[in-house]
Amino acid sequence: MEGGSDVGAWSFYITTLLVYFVVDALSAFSLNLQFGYAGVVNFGFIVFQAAGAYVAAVVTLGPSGGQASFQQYILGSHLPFPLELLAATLAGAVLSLVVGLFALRRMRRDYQAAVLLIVSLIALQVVSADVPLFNGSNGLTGVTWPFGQLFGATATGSPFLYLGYAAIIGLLVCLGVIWLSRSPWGRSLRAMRDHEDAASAMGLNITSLRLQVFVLGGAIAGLSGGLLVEYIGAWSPGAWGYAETFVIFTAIFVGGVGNYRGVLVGTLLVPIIFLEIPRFLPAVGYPGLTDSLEWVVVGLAWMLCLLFRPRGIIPERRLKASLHGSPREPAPAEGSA
Amino acid sequence: MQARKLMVAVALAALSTLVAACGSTASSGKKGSLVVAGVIAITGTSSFEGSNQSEGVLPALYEINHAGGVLGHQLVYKGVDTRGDPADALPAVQQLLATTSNLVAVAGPGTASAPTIVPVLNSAKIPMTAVAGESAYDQSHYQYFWRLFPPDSANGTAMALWAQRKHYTRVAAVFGSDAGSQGDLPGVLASLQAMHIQVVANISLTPDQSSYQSSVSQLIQAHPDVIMTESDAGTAGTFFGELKSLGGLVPIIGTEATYTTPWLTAVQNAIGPTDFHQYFTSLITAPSKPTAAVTAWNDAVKGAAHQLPVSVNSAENNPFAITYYDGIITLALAMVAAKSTTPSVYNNYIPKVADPGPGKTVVYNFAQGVKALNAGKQIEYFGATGLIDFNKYHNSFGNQEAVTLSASGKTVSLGQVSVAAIEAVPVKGVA
Amino acid sequence: MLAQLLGSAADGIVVAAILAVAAMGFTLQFSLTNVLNLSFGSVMTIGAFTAYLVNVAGLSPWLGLALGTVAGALATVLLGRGVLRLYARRRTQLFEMMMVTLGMSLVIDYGIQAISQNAIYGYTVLQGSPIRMGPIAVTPIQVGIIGIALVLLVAVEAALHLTKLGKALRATAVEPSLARSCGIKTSRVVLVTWLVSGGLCGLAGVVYIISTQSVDYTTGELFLPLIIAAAILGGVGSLRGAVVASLVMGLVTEIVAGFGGAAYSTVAGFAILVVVLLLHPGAVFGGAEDRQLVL
Amino acid sequence: MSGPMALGAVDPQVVPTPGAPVLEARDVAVGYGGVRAVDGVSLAVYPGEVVGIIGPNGAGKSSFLGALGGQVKRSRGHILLGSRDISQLPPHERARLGLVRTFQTTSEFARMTVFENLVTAAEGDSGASLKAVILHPRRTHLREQELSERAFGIMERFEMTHTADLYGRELSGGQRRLVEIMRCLVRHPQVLLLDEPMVGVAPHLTGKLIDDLRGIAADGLGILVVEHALEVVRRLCDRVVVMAFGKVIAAGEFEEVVADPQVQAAYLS
Repeated sequence: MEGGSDVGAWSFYITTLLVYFVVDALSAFSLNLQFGYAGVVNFGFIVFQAAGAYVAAVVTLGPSGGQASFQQYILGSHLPFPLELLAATLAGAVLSLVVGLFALRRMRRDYQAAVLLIVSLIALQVVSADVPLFNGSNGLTGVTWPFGQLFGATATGSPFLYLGYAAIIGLLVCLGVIWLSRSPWGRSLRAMRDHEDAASAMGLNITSLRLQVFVLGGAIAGLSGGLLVEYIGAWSPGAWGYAETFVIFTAIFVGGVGNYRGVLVGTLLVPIIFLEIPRFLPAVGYPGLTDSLEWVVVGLAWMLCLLFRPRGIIPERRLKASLHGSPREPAPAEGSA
Repeated sequence: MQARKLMVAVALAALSTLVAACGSTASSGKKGSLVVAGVIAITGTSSFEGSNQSEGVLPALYEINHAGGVLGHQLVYKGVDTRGDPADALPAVQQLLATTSNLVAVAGPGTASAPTIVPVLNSAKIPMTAVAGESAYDQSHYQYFWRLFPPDSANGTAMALWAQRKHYTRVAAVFGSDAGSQGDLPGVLASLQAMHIQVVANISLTPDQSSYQSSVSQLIQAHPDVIMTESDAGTAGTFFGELKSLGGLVPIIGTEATYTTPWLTAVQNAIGPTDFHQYFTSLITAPSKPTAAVTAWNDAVKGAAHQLPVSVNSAENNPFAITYYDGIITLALAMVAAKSTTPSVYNNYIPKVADPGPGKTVVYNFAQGVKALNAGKQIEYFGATGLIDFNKYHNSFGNQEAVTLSASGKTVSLGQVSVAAIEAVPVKGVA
Repeated sequence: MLAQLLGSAADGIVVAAILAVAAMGFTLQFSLTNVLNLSFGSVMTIGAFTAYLVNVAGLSPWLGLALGTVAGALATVLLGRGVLRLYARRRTQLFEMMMVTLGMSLVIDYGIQAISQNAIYGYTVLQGSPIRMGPIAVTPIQVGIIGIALVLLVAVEAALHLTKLGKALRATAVEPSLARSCGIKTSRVVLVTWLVSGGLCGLAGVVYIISTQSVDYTTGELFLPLIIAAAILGGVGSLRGAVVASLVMGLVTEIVAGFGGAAYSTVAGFAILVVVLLLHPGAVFGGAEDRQLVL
Repeated sequence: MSGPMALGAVDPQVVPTPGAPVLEARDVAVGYGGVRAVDGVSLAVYPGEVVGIIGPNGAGKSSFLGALGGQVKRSRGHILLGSRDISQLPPHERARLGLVRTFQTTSEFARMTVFENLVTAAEGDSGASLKAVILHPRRTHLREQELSERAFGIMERFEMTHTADLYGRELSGGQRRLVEIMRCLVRHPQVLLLDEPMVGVAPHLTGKLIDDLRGIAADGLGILVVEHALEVVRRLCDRVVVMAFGKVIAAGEFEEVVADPQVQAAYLS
């Protein structure tokens, strides 16, 4: 466990924030695909990230020692890279498939949001209470980076390497998400978001599309959880309260719904800069006052955004027809047969 | 294009805020003062940990600073909020390390964030006095990790020994399902098993329920003659209130964690001071007898009273606070002994100023220690929690004491469970 | 076994009574305004803290009950008229409205956290010695809570069906534009709804902490999912439905808890909602997307 | 439907045999909790024909259209597209077989450009499939270009090319109606169901829209249109069906139907 980290304290700190940024960006991209493009309000998002984190942890921790050891869990094994990340991704996907099959039934969007929020609460309670599952509320510790042995250090022992590793994975996935969003499939998602009945009356299978985007988003969430847990080395219910989902939603709202550039800005602003600034402020009042006020400000920011810039700092981009490489010269008028 | 400009502007603004903010932090505090950081949950569900800590660290700093500080430096306390979550703790601690060049010691980390934070602090070569009961640290190899706190299993064993002494034969375990409470449960169960005491009910309380009536009736039907318990204050208040109103009150033995003001207040309110005094016992880390160190601790609490989040009385009786206090005094004495506030230098002196040894001068507070050290003597700090003796894993824990609270709110000692007796119980299953 | 079942059932009825008061308030405002108000729990907390302060001031706990109700009503009117209307003027959609209420709940909850110094306060008033009937043991105040819930159900139902305002309210809930064209002043109807539902909400907060004997900033927030589940389960807009659903939820959670699954009790409550969703999506389906905002 | 632009295979059963109706409703009923909104309606639409449905408010016209399109659950009866029974199919499958519709309140995709509105509709079996997008990027790209040409072709025909890059929500009411209709045409439909297509269309443009729709029908499509404005119905429709209280009370040529005393009674009541 003893990683001789020679990096300066500042660069270590910034590196951690950047790793978190990668994880948050993955989350925000995934949530934006679901919410900004497909209009699915996944208030249970954090559960899928948690699932990925737990699975990535247990498949690398080795067989559980059972009740006698200080942590107990299911699925204990020693999977080598990249299988543990694949397992995390798969966990997110499978869980979202299961949840999606009932939660995505056709209903009012606000009901759907409420149901997913409830799913989030149920999951938290089950995992906290059911110790044999993932060691209950104590959570899992001692998770290592698969390349730890190779570089003789834990992820926090060689943070730059880990950042590079996470950044490459993050970049590839984010580019993939952007590409999919701009594809005809992404366009179908937006049609579904704008008018469900019309989209289905034009031949789009809404049920399937919604499930697809839910599972894909869940898979990315699972992956992000895996990346996060390998860095911090521990994971417990404290890390995935349902409020965490709202932090990511706020990032999207602030940045710009449906615009990935905006989402990136939002991710930088909300979960990173905004939540770090209070650490630099001198302490006021009793301990914890700053933290309470911080959340009050998150709430106000959220409300003000909805009031003044409901589409975020950088709103969704208009995709001009010319982007599709379409001919602008008059084509011969063509009948319907 | 506009979007890109905006992004750059935002990034610049953010960066300048960061720089400005850290500039202001670096220059805060008096010149020459040194920082003792408390890495602990200040908000969130484990926020009581933060209160426990400041109740101990602030009196320690008061005492040290009033005795002239450490080698002429004043010590200041800085709370670092982990929110009880490793993911939040990591950047918080790194920010601390990055912005605090005058950091000399850390109080904490607490249970939830220890696995992530201990390696980071250890790499940064900052001595820490952890209050994390996890058995994983019973055999720690971290050079900068120090624990003056019994592992969870020790407290559990003491509870079982106390039950045996009181001839209780049917135990009901009532524990909250939160992380802190669950951490202490295995030690209790394993100790009871080792001593062949029957567990007639093992009830888990999910915090913040509207009612625990079903759990209460489950408990009553098991007919225990004692309840062993730990949970958060609100849950305990509700549970024991309902237990009393349904007429099921039996003696209660609480873990060390129950002996803190919020818990005591909540349960006392729920069942009334008279019943509380009659039924409640807690096993806490305790001095063998009132010593000069306890007097020093009480004085320190009074001196720091205006800074404390709770009343003097409740801080004085808080075993966690006393543990933190002893830890910080020990670290400060080590700095004096090493004639250096450099963490990597004074770290080696920590056992030297605490562990007992032949020919050592016993000191009971910081000022005495400084005086003896300046006189060229070797010292042994005998703490408010009693004898401090670090083993090779940097662990030190003392006797346990059974206490209750009088109707007027004073700690009343009921008897002792010695380290020797605890170590004699062959507890299995808790590594 | 049977004794345990009966005991749990009795507890379940008590929980159901608290849930019912809140669920009635929730469903009343939801069926009229169509805003899924996620700040409902925060208003409950406001009511609860008001009662706590009354207690600290040494006044009668019954006054606490009354003032908690008033505080809930005033807070709801303030939020509805002061905040939500701002958004309604900017043509915020139904769904975004829910997001707004979520933001409000963050502000209120953490504002209360800041003021209350993040501490848990004991509230041990109105506790009495239990009345025993075989395996069942209930305290007088619990009987009182059940009584309050029943009286409120009858009173609100009667007001809805017998008074002119109640009829106007029902008409507006069904077809707002039609009601408007029939000369019903919807804005007044909405105001009354805010008052009544807010009062129920504040009252629920007080009753809740009488039962839990403590109050902190999460008090309402933790109870809210159960309320929403009960309201949806009961078929939005139906007071009787909300009460029946509360009863089902209360019984199931307490019976599951009684048989050793305390940790799963709330989960079991939500599981019912999920099962209903799976078997009978129509129950929560009504009206789909074309509901409109009424503020 | 075997032109070069046809996307996806057309079910042979759906291709109407000459002289047979392209859409047929047999005894279709819709009930909402005890209330019979549509009570046993039968009608047929032939290729190249525009059939109008008229009737007073609450006659069940929109519900009937919903039952045909699959948006509303039908409690009885059968719906045939060509010779294929589509009664059990979900809306998107009916659309893929060639039955498309517009809605009473305009249903353009508000945050998509007109061009995107058009090409989305045409996707059906290609763009909607994640598999095709990921595994066959080349094929998807070619299809996109075909679609794009087709979309521009249709926009030319309706003189809407200048709106290609405007968002749906930026259009006037009449333009929205046009977008809906154009979107339907991109799909190569067999049958077009129009729910009050003239609402919101500026009066001086209705004439042109009527001509356009007649032109579309002349290409061999069946059009079923629900419309309030009797003047529009007179100029647009070949045949008219009158509904009241969920039933068909009269059918035939416009002039003879409006002269029917039963119809006049229904309108007056």
